[in-house]
Amino acid sequence: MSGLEDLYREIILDHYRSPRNRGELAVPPATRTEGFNPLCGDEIVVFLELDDAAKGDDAVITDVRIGGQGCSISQSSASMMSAAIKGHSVGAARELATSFKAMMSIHEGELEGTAADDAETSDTAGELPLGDLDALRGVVKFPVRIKCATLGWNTLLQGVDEATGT
Amino acid sequence: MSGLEDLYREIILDHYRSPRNRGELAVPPATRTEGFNPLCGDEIVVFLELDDAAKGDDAVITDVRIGGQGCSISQSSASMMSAAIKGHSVGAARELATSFKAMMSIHEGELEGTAADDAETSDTAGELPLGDLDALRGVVKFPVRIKCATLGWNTLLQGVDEATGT
Amino acid sequence: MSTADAPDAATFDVASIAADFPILGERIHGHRLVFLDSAASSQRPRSVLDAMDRYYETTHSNVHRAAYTLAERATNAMEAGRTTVARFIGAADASEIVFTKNATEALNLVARSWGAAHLGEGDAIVLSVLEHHANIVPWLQLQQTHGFEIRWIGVGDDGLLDLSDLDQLLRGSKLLSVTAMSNVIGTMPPLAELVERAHAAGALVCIDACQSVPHLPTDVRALDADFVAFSGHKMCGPTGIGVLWARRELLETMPPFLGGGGMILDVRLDGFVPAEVPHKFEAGTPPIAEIVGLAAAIDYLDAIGMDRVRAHEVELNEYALRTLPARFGDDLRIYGSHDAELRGGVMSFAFCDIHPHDLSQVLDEHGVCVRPGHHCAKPLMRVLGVGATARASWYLYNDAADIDALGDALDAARSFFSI
Amino acid sequence: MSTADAPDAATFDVASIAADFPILGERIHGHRLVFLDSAASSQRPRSVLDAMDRYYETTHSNVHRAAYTLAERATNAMEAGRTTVARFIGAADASEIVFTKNATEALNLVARSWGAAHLGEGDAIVLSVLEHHANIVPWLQLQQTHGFEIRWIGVGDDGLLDLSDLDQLLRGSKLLSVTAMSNVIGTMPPLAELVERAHAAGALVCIDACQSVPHLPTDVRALDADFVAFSGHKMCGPTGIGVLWARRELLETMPPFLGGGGMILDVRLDGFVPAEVPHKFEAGTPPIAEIVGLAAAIDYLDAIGMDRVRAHEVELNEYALRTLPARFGDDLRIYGSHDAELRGGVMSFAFCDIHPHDLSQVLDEHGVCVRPGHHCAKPLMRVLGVGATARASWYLYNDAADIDALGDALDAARSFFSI
Ligand SMILES: Cc1ncc(COP(=O)(O)O)c(C=O)c1O
Ligand SMILES: Cc1ncc(COP(=O)(O)O)c(C=O)c1O
Ligand code: FES
Ligand code: FES
Repeated sequence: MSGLEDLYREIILDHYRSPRNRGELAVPPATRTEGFNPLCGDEIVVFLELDDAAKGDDAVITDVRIGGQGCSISQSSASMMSAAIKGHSVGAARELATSFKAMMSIHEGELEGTAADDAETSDTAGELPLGDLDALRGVVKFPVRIKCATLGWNTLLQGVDEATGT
Repeated sequence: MSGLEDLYREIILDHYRSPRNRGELAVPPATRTEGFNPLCGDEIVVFLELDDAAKGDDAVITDVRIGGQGCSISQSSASMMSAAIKGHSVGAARELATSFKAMMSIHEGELEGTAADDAETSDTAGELPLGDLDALRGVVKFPVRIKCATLGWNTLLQGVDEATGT
Repeated sequence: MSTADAPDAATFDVASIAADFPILGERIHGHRLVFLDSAASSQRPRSVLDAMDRYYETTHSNVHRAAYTLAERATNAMEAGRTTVARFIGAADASEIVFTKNATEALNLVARSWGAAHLGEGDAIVLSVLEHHANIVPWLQLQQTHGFEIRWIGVGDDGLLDLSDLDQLLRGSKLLSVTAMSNVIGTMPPLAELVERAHAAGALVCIDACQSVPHLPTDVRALDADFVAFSGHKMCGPTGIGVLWARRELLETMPPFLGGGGMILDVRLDGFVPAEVPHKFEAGTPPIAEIVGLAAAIDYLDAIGMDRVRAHEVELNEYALRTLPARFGDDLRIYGSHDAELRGGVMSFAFCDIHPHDLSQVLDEHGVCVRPGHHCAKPLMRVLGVGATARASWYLYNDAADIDALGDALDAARSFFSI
Repeated sequence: MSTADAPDAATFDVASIAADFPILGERIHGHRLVFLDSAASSQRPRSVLDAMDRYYETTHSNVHRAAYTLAERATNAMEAGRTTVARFIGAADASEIVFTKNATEALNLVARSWGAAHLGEGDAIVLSVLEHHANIVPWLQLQQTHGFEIRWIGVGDDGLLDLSDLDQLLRGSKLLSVTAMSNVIGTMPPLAELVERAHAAGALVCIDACQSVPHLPTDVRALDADFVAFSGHKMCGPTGIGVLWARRELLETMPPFLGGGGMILDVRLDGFVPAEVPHKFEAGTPPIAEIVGLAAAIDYLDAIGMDRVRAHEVELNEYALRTLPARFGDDLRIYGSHDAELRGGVMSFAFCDIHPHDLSQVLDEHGVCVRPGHHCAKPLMRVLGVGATARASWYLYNDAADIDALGDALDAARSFFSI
């Protein structure tokens, strides 16, 4: 099961079994954003609370909660995401999302199912380190699971847009 | 060209080159009925004049004209038809049409394109003999042309229905 | 199909059947392929591929409207396919068979042609919550413009339809559209009873037979339904071909759906005259090779016998319902009825709280293909109270060893996630 | 396709191309097959049949929504096909490629989705009298419920569009939908000019590219059109597959057409949420093997080069337009332009007052396949003043010897009918 162990690293299974920031926030003041994975029908809900929405990208994410249901990959990815962005600025969260999605994006030739270990991503996104999230790198070997890994992040990007009214 | 000569008997080409009863009749008193062959888009128009429509199947077809355009098979078949029914009763024309169509109907196994020389039809239809029409027997070997041969007849059947108001 | 390809009529020899399906020789991650996803799409025997190749290599040209030999051959091949389909489902006449690209198009045709002509404000139709999206979304779409009511037959904990208020649901409705076999939990609604009660209430009946025609003998006349839809790719046929059957008188009253070549008698700048049935509903160049392939698939199934296919699947149901719960106890939850006779060869389940997608991924590592997801039946998922299930489904080429392989792979998944 | 199948890039070697097409080895009534009906449907090279067989033998399962290896392979094969099609026609992105069952469905999609949303009383669209029924009937059908005006671009004696009143026709219209190449007389309207003038008038442009994509290089971005439709079976691909291309922003604004599995994000009892493009327009199990076959066909054509395919057909146009009139004089009437560069490789003609169907029948006796009929273009037939024409059409596997064979067979027909 060597292939599988690339996908299911221990840290991923840990976040899946003990998700961080699981739950809901009161809306308002928080915003609530739903994201679907059309391939499987799973759904992630991201609750965001900012210190001051008017500050736009400089607003700080004071609290975050994750709801919905999904597989180990989507749930652990969202759990790690919540831990990584909490207490940081909207701008930093955006950069991290972009950086994470770049890590997940596979090159066209690799659509045939070959590995993509050489994905050109740096280990940090602006001020925030990828950290645990790096464990999700193995997902690119399983193209159908990439949407699982990015589901929370796409929902986050929608969420910060809604929260800051952009 | 042995196959072809089965289809294009001399009498057929003769009716094609010199169609009988070609033209139009004034409507009313005549009726005018159009028939389409959807496979090719050809059209035959049958004009019928009866002595007394109220007599139904006993009414006599006092005049008939054929209009429209089509291939040698449809034109010659309609030409022979017009010659065969003129001066006869609606009932006799119906029987002849049925009899002709039976000659043209191929058995299911023959859909693959094999011959059907043994079609179970008699040589007469009630009071009217098939006569020249027998030359069209070869058409059954060319299934796509069967609709050509029957086009005039189907139009005739519609026409007598309209003319007698059934 | 040459009779040499046909299995011995006296025994159901799965090994020799499986040998007819080239793909079943594939190896996945070093394991033999254990294909348990035929409810989504079946595999094809070599005779189907050969029939299509032969068609392209000797026969192809566009059909109808041409006089030359090749065109006649192609037309004959297509119309012979129509006759084969008609015979297979007991249709009164080949002209009652309308070819579509899949069952989904067939159901859309019913909605957009019959439905658009007959449904409006104040009208109602009845669906069940078991339905596949293909038998829901077309009606929801039509509802947006035509504003009729959709009433829903519910499903009980046993996975069976709750028919307690059926008469009330049917009262004043114009159509009952229902699956012959749930693609998720295998439920087979009592069609004879449903048809009778719907007709008594004055409603027509449309059957989504996607899961039944491939797996059971079908007789549309005995069924007395009005519309029946199914797909070729679930019954050993190619992709790209579906069928709508309807009674001829009904088809004749319906307006055309897609417009284009082949479905008209005449076109003028200010209007058109539709052709006869079934051509009225077959606009454009038809899926000719796919019709030929479907006919070859039917020949293959017919040679085996649909009653024997069904009996084999019931045996596999029994085996699975007996061995898997015995092995996994509460770790395995099988949805729907546990009576092997009451269900199709499709089994949705939950296992050890492992998400179906994760489960399928681990099973795949062992060569076992099961499908995770909502199976295009989200309303049913809500009834089951889950977002997704894992689903294993069997067909004539599966045997008890495949179900054992599923069990072994489930075991491995349990240890992998150490739950 | 392995490069071994590709013809030498330096010469256009028809014999070696023809050898790639198994059916061209067939004999008809003892003669070699002279296939001159590719405008109706082309033949397929072995590489296309092999690609589909390989798909069924190693890869098939239903696409999307599943995690196992086979499903992933099938999804990749299908999406790789989408990318191939996108590249072939110069689309900006693979998501702009919507797979349908044929061009007819693609044009119906434009009418029922975009058209139904944008056209009503007081609106107008512009068509040409050259159009195939597939680009007429969907608009006539929509007109019945939506009551807009259809304006017609006429055609002159030279077979070219009469653009003298184009600005007036376009004024206030919302769409110009026009063929890129007449399937009857080969006319190629000046698309660049039409697109520019339509856009200047505020109208979108839909191109029926059924006859151009198989025969000419296509660049939808350079063309600057809004919709482009074509079919696989006319371009060496299988039956059962068509393509609609549209700009992504346009597709995104359009409501779905067929409803069912695969085109939704969510379905509830009271409504649904459509999926992203292109999936929004692809309800039900797609024609997966057919997409694979179409991609193989494109690989085959690409290896030869579409500019060389076109150049070859222009050469055959020249040859036919030079030799046949010289041989038959007034007995032969060729419709449309007599400039080899201005037409596609399709030639409609009348011969000696012999009805096209009779002519085709006699030609077939010599192995020569030409199509008689209205070619699904009845309005154009009325302009030509005939009920039907005989039509010969050529493709990359035809050569001058085929045109000579046509001439010989015409000669024989003339004597047969002794006219
Ligand atoms: C110009 C043109 N448009 C549309 C069509 C319709 O294509 P299809 O029958 O593949 O849908 C054809 C071919 O028949 C055609 O030649
Ligand atoms: C019950 C049922 N109905 C409809 C469909 C739709 O069939 P298709 O995708 O072939 O159109 C399916 C299969 O996906 C099904 O299982
Ligand atoms: S399977 Fe649904 S998000 Fe992973
Ligand atoms: S070809 Fe039209 S009637 Fe014979």
